[in-house]
This record gives sequence, C-alpha cells and structure tokens, in this order.
Amino acid sequence: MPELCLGRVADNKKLTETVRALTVEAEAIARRAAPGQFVHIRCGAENLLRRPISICDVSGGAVTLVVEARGAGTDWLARREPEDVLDILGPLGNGFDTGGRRILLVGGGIGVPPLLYAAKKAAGVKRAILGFQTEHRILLEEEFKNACDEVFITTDDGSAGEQGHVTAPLKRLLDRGAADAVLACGPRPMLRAVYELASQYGVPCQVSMEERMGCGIGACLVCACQTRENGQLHMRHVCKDGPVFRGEAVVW
Amino acid sequence: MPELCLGRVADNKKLTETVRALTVEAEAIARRAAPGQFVHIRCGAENLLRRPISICDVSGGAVTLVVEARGAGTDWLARREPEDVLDILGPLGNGFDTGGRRILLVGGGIGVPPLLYAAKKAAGVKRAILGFQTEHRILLEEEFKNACDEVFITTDDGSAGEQGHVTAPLKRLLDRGAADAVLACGPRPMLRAVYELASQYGVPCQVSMEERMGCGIGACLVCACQTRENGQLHMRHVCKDGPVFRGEAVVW
Amino acid sequence: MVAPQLNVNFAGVRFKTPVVAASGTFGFGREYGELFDLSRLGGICVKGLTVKERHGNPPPRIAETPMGILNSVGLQNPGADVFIEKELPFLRRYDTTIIANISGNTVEEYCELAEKLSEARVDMLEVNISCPNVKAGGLAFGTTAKSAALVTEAVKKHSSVPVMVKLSPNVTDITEIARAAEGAGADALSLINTLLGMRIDIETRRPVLKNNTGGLSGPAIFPVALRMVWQVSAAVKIPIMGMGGISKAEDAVEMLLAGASLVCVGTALFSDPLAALRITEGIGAYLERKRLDSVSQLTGKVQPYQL
Amino acid sequence: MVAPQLNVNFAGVRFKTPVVAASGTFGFGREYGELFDLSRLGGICVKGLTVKERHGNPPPRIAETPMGILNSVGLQNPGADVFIEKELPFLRRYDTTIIANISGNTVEEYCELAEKLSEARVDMLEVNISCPNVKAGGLAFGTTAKSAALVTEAVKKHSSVPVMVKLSPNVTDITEIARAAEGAGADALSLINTLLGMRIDIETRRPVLKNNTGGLSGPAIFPVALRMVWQVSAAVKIPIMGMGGISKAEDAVEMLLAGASLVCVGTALFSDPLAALRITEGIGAYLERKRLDSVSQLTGKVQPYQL
Ligand SMILES: Cc1cc2nc3c(=O)[nH]c(=O)nc-3n(C[C@H](O)[C@H](O)[C@H](O)COP(=O)(O)OP(=O)(O)OC[C@H]3O[C@@H](n4cnc5c(N)ncnc54)[C@H](O)[C@@H]3O)c2cc1C
Ligand SMILES: Cc1cc2nc3c(=O)[nH]c(=O)nc-3n(C[C@H](O)[C@H](O)[C@H](O)COP(=O)(O)OP(=O)(O)OC[C@H]3O[C@@H](n4cnc5c(N)ncnc54)[C@H](O)[C@@H]3O)c2cc1C
Ligand SMILES: Cc1cc2nc3c(=O)[nH]c(=O)nc-3n(C[C@H](O)[C@H](O)[C@H](O)COP(=O)(O)O)c2cc1C
Ligand SMILES: Cc1cc2nc3c(=O)[nH]c(=O)nc-3n(C[C@H](O)[C@H](O)[C@H](O)COP(=O)(O)O)c2cc1C
Ligand code: FES
Ligand code: FES
Repeated sequence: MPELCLGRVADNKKLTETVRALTVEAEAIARRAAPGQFVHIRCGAENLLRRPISICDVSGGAVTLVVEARGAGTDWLARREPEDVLDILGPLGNGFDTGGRRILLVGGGIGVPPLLYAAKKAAGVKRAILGFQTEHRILLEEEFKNACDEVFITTDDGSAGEQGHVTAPLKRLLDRGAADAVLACGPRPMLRAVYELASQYGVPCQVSMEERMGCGIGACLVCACQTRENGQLHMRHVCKDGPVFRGEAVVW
Repeated sequence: MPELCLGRVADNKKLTETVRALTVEAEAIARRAAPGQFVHIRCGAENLLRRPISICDVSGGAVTLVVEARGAGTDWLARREPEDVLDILGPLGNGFDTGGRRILLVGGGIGVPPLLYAAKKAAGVKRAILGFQTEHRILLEEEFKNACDEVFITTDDGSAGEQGHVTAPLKRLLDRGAADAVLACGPRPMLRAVYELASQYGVPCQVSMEERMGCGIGACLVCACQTRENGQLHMRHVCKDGPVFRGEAVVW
Repeated sequence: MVAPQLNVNFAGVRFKTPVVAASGTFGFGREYGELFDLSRLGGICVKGLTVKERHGNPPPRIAETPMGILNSVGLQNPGADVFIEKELPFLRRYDTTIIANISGNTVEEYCELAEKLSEARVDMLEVNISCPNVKAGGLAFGTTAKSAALVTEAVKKHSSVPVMVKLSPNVTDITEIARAAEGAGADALSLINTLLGMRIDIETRRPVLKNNTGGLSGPAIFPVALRMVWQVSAAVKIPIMGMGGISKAEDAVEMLLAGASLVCVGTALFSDPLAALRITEGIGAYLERKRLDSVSQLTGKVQPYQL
Repeated sequence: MVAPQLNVNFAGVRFKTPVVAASGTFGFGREYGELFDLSRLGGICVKGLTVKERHGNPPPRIAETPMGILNSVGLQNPGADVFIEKELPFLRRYDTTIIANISGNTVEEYCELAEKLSEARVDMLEVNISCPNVKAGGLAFGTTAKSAALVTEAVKKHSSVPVMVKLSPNVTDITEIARAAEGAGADALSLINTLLGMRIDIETRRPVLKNNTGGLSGPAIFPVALRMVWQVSAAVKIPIMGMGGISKAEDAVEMLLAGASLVCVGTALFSDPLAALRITEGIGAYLERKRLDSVSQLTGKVQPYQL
C-alpha cells in the first residue's frame, strides 16, 4: 500500500561531484519500506513526471535517497535543502528477496545505493561487489563495509580497487561457490552479464530493472518489461511487478 | 534603445498586503529611463511571457518597480529577494511628456506608481490625485507628498481621504483651472473618465494604456491599441508607440 | 447556502461528480484505489479494451515534453473477457460510473466488444476511434466522417448501454467527425484523445519512444482541447465529455464553460495522484463562489465575442 | 579542428546559419535590430504581408498557456508596397537572407504579392496558407491538397525567386498537403504554423482572446512540430524549414535530425530576445562535440526504429 507523503528534507550530503544523499523524513514510507523498493518524487512544477528513486536506507522515520543529477528532474532534486518539503509517493514496487545463507550483492554506479538497505536487511553472510567508473565516483564504500562481510571494489580505469568490470570478482566468487543468491542493480548490460554468469553457476539472480515511468503504481502501463514465465510471454511493469525481477524471467 | 540586463535585486519592500516595491540595480536601464516607460521582466522558467512593469522611480543605477501580485508572473516577481538576479529588458516605450507649467497627475490603484517618477521629473507646479479601493491599499502617499505641491487621496469606501473616485477632486481642480496638463495611469474606465473630463475643460490629457504583451519592443504586434490621428484610424502598439498616448488619439 | 450539486445526467447516465478518470491513465482502478476511495470519482473510463489480449508496444513508452508527455503504450490490455471476469466485479464495489473504452481492428471487433461489455452491464461505452499508437484500427476509424459513422452505427446496434464516441484531435475538421458520429446515433462524444508527437534523443539520434511517435497529452494540449470542445459543442446537440490537459479546477471550469458536461483527468494524475479529487473540490468551490447551485449551469456558458 | 560549417544551401538560396527568425514574431527586424546585429541571423521571415494594409484583430491578441502562447494578431501589416518601399531597404543593410511571408484572400492576391516581392528582390517567398487568425484565405488554402497545389502553382508562375510553402498543422494528414505543394512546384516547405487553440477567462466567462480562438505556438507544440517535420521529410524530396516551439539548441538539433535543413525561432524570442543567437551557438557547440564539420550532416539523420 503506497502512501502519498510530504517529507521534510533533513539532510543533503554530497557524495561525489554529481551524487547527493538526501535524508527525508517520511514516517509512513520509512515504516513500510523494503529493500529494492523505490519512491516516486515530484521534482518541481516544471517537470510533469515524477522521478523514481530507490530507497537506499531507512533509519527511524526517515529514508535515505541517493540521487545522481543527470537531467532536469534529478538536478532539481539534488539541489533540495534541509527544511524543503518533498512530495513523495511510496514505497513502491517489489523489492529484493534477501533470504538465503550467503548473499552476493552486485552493484554498478548509481545502481549501488539500493543494495545498501538489502545488505542491512539480509541475515546471512553478505558480500558486495561494487563497480564504478573511477575512484572519485565511488559511493557508500564505508557503509557497505559496515554492512557486509566482504566488499570488492572495481573501477573501469583501475584508479581504485580492481581494474575492470564487476564480472571478474563475481566469477571468482562463483568459482569458489561463495554465493547462494545474487542481487544486482545497475545498467542493463551489467545486469545481463551478471545474470548470465550467475545462471551458468546455477545461482539464482535477482535484477533491479529501470524503465521510464508515468504513474509509478501500475496503472498507466508505460514502464513495460517483457518476461517469460513458465514458457509464456508477459508484459510486466517495472513499477509494480518490479523493479526487481528474477533474472531468468526477463526477456533480455 | 532598450537594453537587456541582468539586474540584482537590492531591496524588496512590502507596501501593502499584495504590493511590493523592488529596487533593482540595472545601470544601463536606470541611466536612460524616462517617466512612464516600463521594463519587460522574465518571471521564471514556468512563465513563457515576460511581464511589463512600469518604472516607478530611478535612483543612482537602480530602478524601483512596484509590483502587485495578481497572477503567476507577478506573484513570482513579488517574491524575489535581495541578491536574486532578474532578466530585464528596458527601458521600453514612450513615456509621459512632463512639460507644462502646472501638471496634474491622476492615478488609480497599481496605476499610481508610474506617476511618481513623472512627478519627480516634472518642473512645474505638481498636483496628484491618487485613488484606491480602501485605506490599507494606499501606495506611496509619502513619496508623492514629497514630490508634489499638493496630493489628494480618494478611496472607494471612504476609509481614507475623500470618498469616491478620482474624478471628483479632478473636476474641482479643473474648475479652478489648476492644470495645464493631465497625466493619468490606472484602469481603462478611469482613464477614459479622466480623459473625457479633462477634454471638456480643454486640458490635454496623456493616458498610460495597458495591453497584454509578447515581445515588448514592437515586433510581434500583439499589444494593439486603436488610435485616430488626423482623422485616420491606426493600429498602434502599447509597447512601442505607448504605453502613454494622447487621450484624444485613443479610440475608447 | 446549500452545497452546489455536482452530479450530472449525461446521456441518461448518472455521474456523481463531473470528474472522470481518463482511459489508459487509470488502469482498472486497482492501483489508484489504494490511494483514495474510488467512490469519490464521478466515473472511471477503464484502460482501452480489445477483443484479445494485447501486449502493447515495446518500451520506452513514455517521454516528457514541455508541459506534456508522449505515450506509446499501444493498448496493452488483458482482453475484454478477462476484464469482465476479473476487473469489473472489483470496480462494481465502488459507487461510481464505469465506462468501458473499446478499440477494434475491424468494425466487427467493435461490435463484439460492444455486445460483451454492454451485456456485462458497464454503464456506458466509450468507442475509441482515435488511438494514435496502434497500426490497424484506432486512429484510422477516427479520421474520416464516413468511417466514424460506420463504427458508431454498428456499435449502437450491438450495445444496450449509451454509446460515447471518442474523437481524435489529429484531423482537419473535428466538427465534421463529431456530426457524423452524432448522425450515426452516438449518445455522447468524448474529446480529445492525444495529439501525435515525437521526441528525438540527440545523443543516440534515436526517437525517445521505441514506437518512434506517441500521443501527446497533458497541459501543453489544453488550449487545443478547449478549442475543439468549443467547436464541437456548437456543432452537435449530444453532450460532451471534455479532456486534454486538465490539471486544475480552473481548467475544468474552462472546459465546462466551453461546452463539456463532464471532464476527464488523465496525465495530471501522474504528477498528483489525487488530482481528480482536488479538481472536484475546486469546481465545488468555484460554484459556491459564483453562487451557482449546480455544475450543469456551467456547461457551454462561455460568451464568445461576435466576430 | 576547424569550426564547423553553419551555412546551408536551401533550395538554391544561401543561409549563413541554419537559424531563421519566424514570421510574425520578428516584425521587419527593426526592433530586434536594436538588441543585436541582424547579420548574425541565418535569415529573417518578415511579418506576413498582404496586398493591402491590414489592421488585424482587436486586442487582447495574446494569451499565455502552459509552455505556450496563443496569438490572434490577424496579419496586421502595412501592405506589400509599404514594405518594399520602407522596410526592405532597411533589411538589405544586413548580411542575412530575407524571406517575404505572403498571404492572400484569393489566388490572384497571392500572385500579385509574389510578383511584386520577387521583383523587389527578396531572397525567397514563404507562402502562408496556414494562418489560423484570418477568415478568408490563410488556413483555408492550407487544409486541402487541391487548394494548396493551386496556390503553389500560381505563385510559382509569378515568382522569380524560390518559393517555400508554409504548412498548417491543423490537418489530418500533413504529408498529403506537402506532396501536393511539392507536386505543384514548391522549392521548399516550412512547417509548422500554429495549432488552433483557445482559452477562457473563468471570471468573465469570456474567451481570453477577442478573436475567441488563436494560434498556439511555443515549446508546448514542439513534439507535434517535430513529428510533422519527420513525416513530411519522408514524404517529399524538397528541403524543409522546421519550426514550432524551438527554444534551445537541443530542440533545433532534434528538428534538424528529424529532417529539417533550417530552423525558425519564433515564440522563444519573447522570453529571450537573443534566443536565435544562443541557439546558433549551441548548434555549433553540438557539431564540435560530435566532431561533425557541417550542420547539413544533421539533416534527417534520426535513426527511427523499425516497427
Ligand atoms: C526503479 C528505479 C529506481 C531508480 N533509483 C535511482 C536512484 O536511487 N538514484 C538515482 O540517481 N537514480 C535512480 N533511478 C534513475 C532515475 O530515475 C533517473 O535518472 C531519472 O528519472 C532521470 O530523470 P532526469 O530528470 O534526471 O532526466 P531527464 O532526462 O530529464 O528525464 C526525462 C524523463 O525520462 C525519465 N528517465 C530518464 N532516465 C531514466 C532512467 N534511467 N530510468 C528511469 N527513467 C528515466 C525521467 O524519469 C523522466 O520521466 C532509478 C530508476 C528506476 C526506474
Ligand atoms: C505598460 C504596462 C505597465 C505596467 N506596470 C505595472 C506596474 O508597475 N506594476 C504592476 O503591478 N503591474 C503593472 N502592469 C500590469 C502587469 O503587467 C500585469 O499585472 C501582469 O502582466 C499580470 O501578470 P500575472 O502573471 O500576474 O497574471 P497572469 O494572469 O498570469 O498573466 C497572464 C498573461 O496576461 C498578461 N496580463 C495579465 N494582466 C495584464 C495586464 N493588466 N496588463 C498587461 N498584461 C497583462 C500577463 O503579462 C501574461 O502575459 C503594467 C502593464 C503594462 C501593460
Ligand atoms: C498513458 C496513456 C494511455 C492512454 N490510453 C488510452 C486508451 O487506452 N484509450 C483511450 O481512449 N485513450 C487513452 N489515452 C488518452 C487519454 O484518455 C486522454 O484522452 C488524453 O491523455 C488527454 O487527456 P490528459 O491530457 O488529461 O491525459 C491514454 C493516455 C495516456 C497518457
Ligand atoms: C505573434 C505571432 C505572429 C505570427 N504571425 C505569422 C505570420 O504573419 N505569418 C506566418 O506565416 N506565421 C506567423 N506566425 C507563426 C510563426 O511564424 C511560427 O510558425 C509559429 O509561431 C511556430 O513557431 P514558434 O513556436 O517558434 O513560435 C506567428 C506566430 C506568432 C507567435
Ligand atoms: S509507471 Fe505506470 S504502470 Fe508503471
Ligand atoms: S508586445 Fe510585441 S508589439 Fe507590443
């Protein structure tokens, strides 16, 4: 059951040149939020459509949202200041299943934040592979180190952690048989590569998909994602059936 | 020659519940401004059209604009704060001819402010009749008292000054033969009544007209005002040929 | 003063309020039903129904434009049978008027849909001859007076509930199509559907929508919608449900004054899920302020200038 | 790297840059000429000219809409003779391409205008068969393929300079009209003119415009304009000047990618009188960033999805 809240911004912290962590007091949303769910936020009168932003963390009656300023809407959002009030709809969608003995979180870029709350909520052994373009784009490293048993960082340019993509450490961990479940969030090509690798090892993989949204609640059918379930093709919706799908259900 | 300026707001003073006096530093405009001219101001990205606002006063490199918050644009404008920067085009239009031995300024409501600079610039004996709905809507009384030899206030409800319209004191002054020129600004019905009265006494009357504007400089032809000059009908434009017209030229 | 009457008798069908959810923006009501009580709506136009299930167009299906959006959903829906079995009973729990929006590839399909849905006792049919996002049917039927009349006449024969025809704005003369639908027996008209539009991503040089083009809705189209409702209301005698960019009570009042008896709210729900309720309240407040006792007193009351 | 080439050969006429001032928004250039050097424009489409002086429609002639404006100027202009005598010599002082926009009540009037203005050596004619704000002529000629062809053919016969036909978006199928104009000899097309719209003042119950309806322009119509340019460019071989809601360089690039060779900027000038210059610079910056050496390399380079 989503709620429509007016949430007070309590904090806006700069994480990188373009990424901000906003803490927003929205009790009704915080109370129900599950890892992998998102909120749909009004970004000023100029932007007709709300913007979907994942819930990165929950503490007390507040949610943390990590926002990368890319276009008009996220730019607006990233500039909100303490005491500003945000019009938020959430929590929305189906999040991650954090069950399993040994969980492996795989995130890329702005896909990293949604995994933090999953890491915190999961019970078993938790490992995270976090991929970024370059050192100064790294997000939430400390937070993941606190929440997980092991954290691997990769950068495209090798400026920090291991050079290359998340798939290299992923393969090593899968080779070691170190994961019962993979939870992934990031750009679509990464998700696909992660899912395909995991499936080669027979490890179930959940992926958090992105699609452009209208209503955010499942009514307008714009955020389509094709799936194959029990041999049948379906048109699912990222906002309601997702954003998290089983990797094998997605028609890549 | 109009200038396109980025003017810094130096002050925003509340005059009445809905009216604000903005002081804006815009040297290039201030230097050239004549009484009765106006500026065309961008009011945020949401409002496609600029809003025309008269120059109420000029001091040093700053202009004073008195703005009544009525709709989306003036509302935005009235909320500007010191250090905000405004995108202003001006000075625009043909202002008042302030020549003449005894000048009578007649203003109604938000039509009062543009007359202040005229009062200051005029050389002769200056009188002003200022009409408002009610006491707490009175604007710039002190300023006019400082700039004029005599000031008459009327209010519709009699809560201050003389009860009734500006035409009553106007008639008395005209009866006394106390004016060589009438300069009027206010709602159209008032302008018409003032012009007609003045013309009965053979006193030339200049009126400042309002019309919805596009470009503000005379190119788009939307701000039409029909005139009759030397027996010929013309379509003039408030932004360029006006806003001040000779009363007898206007096709009322 | 008594509170003004908001209910409307529209082609013989009662609407509690003049504010209806627009087809395709509201699904079958389940999702918005979690945010507010659907009984507070005048009516619901359900997502466009076809005979068979449709998966719609590939994503992206939406793009933002200045004060508008483009969509290219392409009539995704589970088919009329599934609607009747699974969705209609849910909607029936609410005290609101249910309008089935139907689209066919052929006249026969329109008839089949009309028959099924009127037998299932929806309150009204909205015949969509104006969807810009499907190849066959849809818009094609809505762009000539002849085909509009053909569909209308056929649907009327197969419907036991009042029939409203939904017009496309993508035409040279909407009054011609409106008169054709009226002449063929339509009980009411709804307008406008979306204007065909496009956006291009200048980095990829690809259209933003996977369908290349999409339907433009939202405040951007309001002036066009208002003009068309005004023109059509002068051309026909049957009542009009006006829509296109209504996002606040003032817009709804303009639409009613232009000649609409009901208004639909669609895209505005995406920014504000409670938009329809706020608009309803605002219309009530306007009526009170103007000391009018019924919303019907607004319909068509604009006083145009004589040219 | 050398700076990218911004000049365009358009139907044999040279434009220094692809950015042209839209007819009716720029008068005869005098006013904007006080704000910047007109030689920095690719071209100027002058205010619509008629045979005789026209006073236009009564005010109010403009209304604001969400990201758009409505205008109902109604072709106010001093007549072609006065233009030739008093305005053209002024415009000729600048190094920019001058396009005369012409409107007639009859085919004969179009011919008379074409003859006079091409003799006066404007660089090009833009035949306005799409003005929504006048009763006779204007839009009426632009809504059927037949009348569009008729006007085009006649004007071509009487013109010694290239002829561009300006199309209306208020039609069911703009490609049909475009092909008709091409078939009748048009050297180029310009589109779109304004969409017919309306606003009502809910306090007075009067239309906001004294002409009741007006033409909608500005960012609101950009997606419709882009779609039409894309459709028309696929339907004809002659070059296109694209316009409708362009307010920044990105919009202009979209328009070029959709198939335009030149773009016009109109309404955007009202918010930002220097918009045309900023757009020109932005196109240059885009070309540099994409390492393209000429703006012509953008025209029609959108890669649509195969449906
Ligand atoms: C379920 C979900 C969770 C997300 N979580 C986060 C998050 O935690 N932090 C974060 O920074 N970003 C997140 N995103 C991506 C974020 O929503 C987009 O970056 C944002 O919508 C872009 O808006 P804009 O105004 O910056 O861009 P514009 O280009 O101005 O957007 C134009 C339109 O396209 C849509 N759009 C553009 N890019 C995307 C995209 N990648 N995904 C979906 N819609 C898009 C916008 O929502 C808007 O409707 C998430 C996306 C989804 C679907
Ligand atoms: C030459 C001139 C000088 C003016 N000087 C002042 C002044 O000094 N102080 C002041 O408070 N007001 C002044 N006005 C009136 C002021 O321009 C309008 O109140 C303002 O444009 C309304 O904009 P809005 O956003 O509040 O209203 P909206 O209703 O949102 O405006 C919608 C559109 O209509 C136009 N519009 C609405 N009312 C008027 C009007 N009365 N005149 C012209 N356009 C209008 C707006 O500019 C805008 O384009 C002047 C008008 C003119 C023509
Ligand atoms: C996402 C979306 C889906 C739509 N689907 C349908 C549909 O299935 N049937 C239909 O008749 N109209 C459909 N429409 C059109 C709307 O019902 C409405 O006519 C249009 O959006 C204009 O109103 P608005 O601006 O308030 O949204 C759809 C509109 C949107 C935005
Ligand atoms: C105030 C105004 C006057 C116009 N007058 C004319 C005209 O005389 N002739 C013409 O062909 N188009 C005229 N137009 C249409 C524009 O040239 C242009 O086609 C339209 O405004 C869309 O472009 P824009 O959104 O950039 O303004 C006028 C537009 C406006 C806003
Ligand atoms: S955004 Fe409306 S269904 Fe997903
Ligand atoms: S506003 Fe453009 S001519 Fe006056």
